[in-house]
Amino acid sequence: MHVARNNEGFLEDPWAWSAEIAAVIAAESAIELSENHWEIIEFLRDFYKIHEVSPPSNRLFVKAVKERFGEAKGNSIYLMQLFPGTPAKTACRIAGLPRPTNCL
Amino acid sequence: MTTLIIIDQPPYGNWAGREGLDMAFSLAAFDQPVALLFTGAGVNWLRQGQQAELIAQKNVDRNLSAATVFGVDQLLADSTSLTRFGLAPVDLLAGVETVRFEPALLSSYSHVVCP
Amino acid sequence: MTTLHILNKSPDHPRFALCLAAVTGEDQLLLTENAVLALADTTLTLPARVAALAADMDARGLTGNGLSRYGVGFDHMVRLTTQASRIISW
Amino acid sequence: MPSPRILTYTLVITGAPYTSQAPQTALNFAQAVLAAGHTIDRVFLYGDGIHLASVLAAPPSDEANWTQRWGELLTAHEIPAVACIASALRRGLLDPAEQARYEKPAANLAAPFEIAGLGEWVEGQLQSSRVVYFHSGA
Repeated sequence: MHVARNNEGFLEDPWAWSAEIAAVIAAESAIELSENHWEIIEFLRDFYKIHEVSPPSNRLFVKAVKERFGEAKGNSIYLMQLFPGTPAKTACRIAGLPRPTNCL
Repeated sequence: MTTLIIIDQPPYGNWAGREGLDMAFSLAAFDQPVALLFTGAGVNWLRQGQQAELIAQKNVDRNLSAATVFGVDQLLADSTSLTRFGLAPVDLLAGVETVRFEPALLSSYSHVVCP
Repeated sequence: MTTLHILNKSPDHPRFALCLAAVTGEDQLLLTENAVLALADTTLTLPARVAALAADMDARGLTGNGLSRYGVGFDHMVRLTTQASRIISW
Repeated sequence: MPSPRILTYTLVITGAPYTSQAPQTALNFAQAVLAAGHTIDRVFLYGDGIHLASVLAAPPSDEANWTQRWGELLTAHEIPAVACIASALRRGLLDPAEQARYEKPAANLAAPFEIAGLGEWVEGQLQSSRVVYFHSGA
């Protein structure tokens, strides 16, 4: 696997992404991707395709997940368990989306 | 505290509208009520069939469609401006409400921002 | 609820007309920067409660013909912001 | 006349120096706010307004240096001044942390300005009794 990534491990080109690449990036953070992870990753990739942006902040990431999957998954504890650190950042990295600007 | 953000400049030629949209997103992120009003040439944000990739930009209509997902309460468009630019309500992005730009419209918002 | 409208666009800018369409009879309009040229624009009708930053008027040579009654300083601009319940910068 | 209340202000500057009059109108207004005994909670630079925070601006010596004048006022009155990070990164305004993150050759944020997110603006809207914007003219 050879794809260009930046100094924080984000893909340079979101369209160079594949499921295999996601697994490799996740493994670097000691995350083994489960169905629950894939649900969010696919949601994020769909979101990016439709809106041409990823959620610009962690708060908006949580809100977007809540809007789609409801309270049980759209909360920061659940997302933090799946994507440790800053969930939006970790999830975007695994989903091959651009590095968020830390706008909010 | 309810904020109305007015976008009165057309997309792509300058960044004022995008910056207004980011302001709306950030208010929504903090659960603050916010509405967007498109007026003047700003109603061209709402036109369907934009292909901004041809000028290496993100499509503003697609960016804007994330607003309701993030919790932006209302998308409003001034009816006179829509007529002026040949836009009928059916031509617009889903969820846009047609209004008249007048003092009474603004009076229900505690903050009005026109970036 | 009285609103202070701070307008800094020249009369030719689309936002000038947008601002005027939003001003009610009770509202205060403050012209700043290029908007002070509205005082010299013979084609315009301005709202009743209008003031303009004197420094911006003087800088642009708007001194004659009784225009000085509109001129205010930044101290007055601050007072207007304290009196209004809402401020819109156009 | 009732005695005037002490109010708190957030000033938002969206017009750039040498492109618009916004930073200088805002500076005159800020000085008058302080002279009247009110408080400025925060100055927020957004959009083109972030250019005010560049330490690299080198205007001719007989023209006003707005970055310097603003810096003096902010420092003297200990007023926090924040440039929006999204606006700043796009336009090439970086502090050392962002310089390192994006592996760029230099940082150029003038003291005492800081770089932060739009959350600072939201906080200003919620906390300050008045928010006044200084946009680009034309």
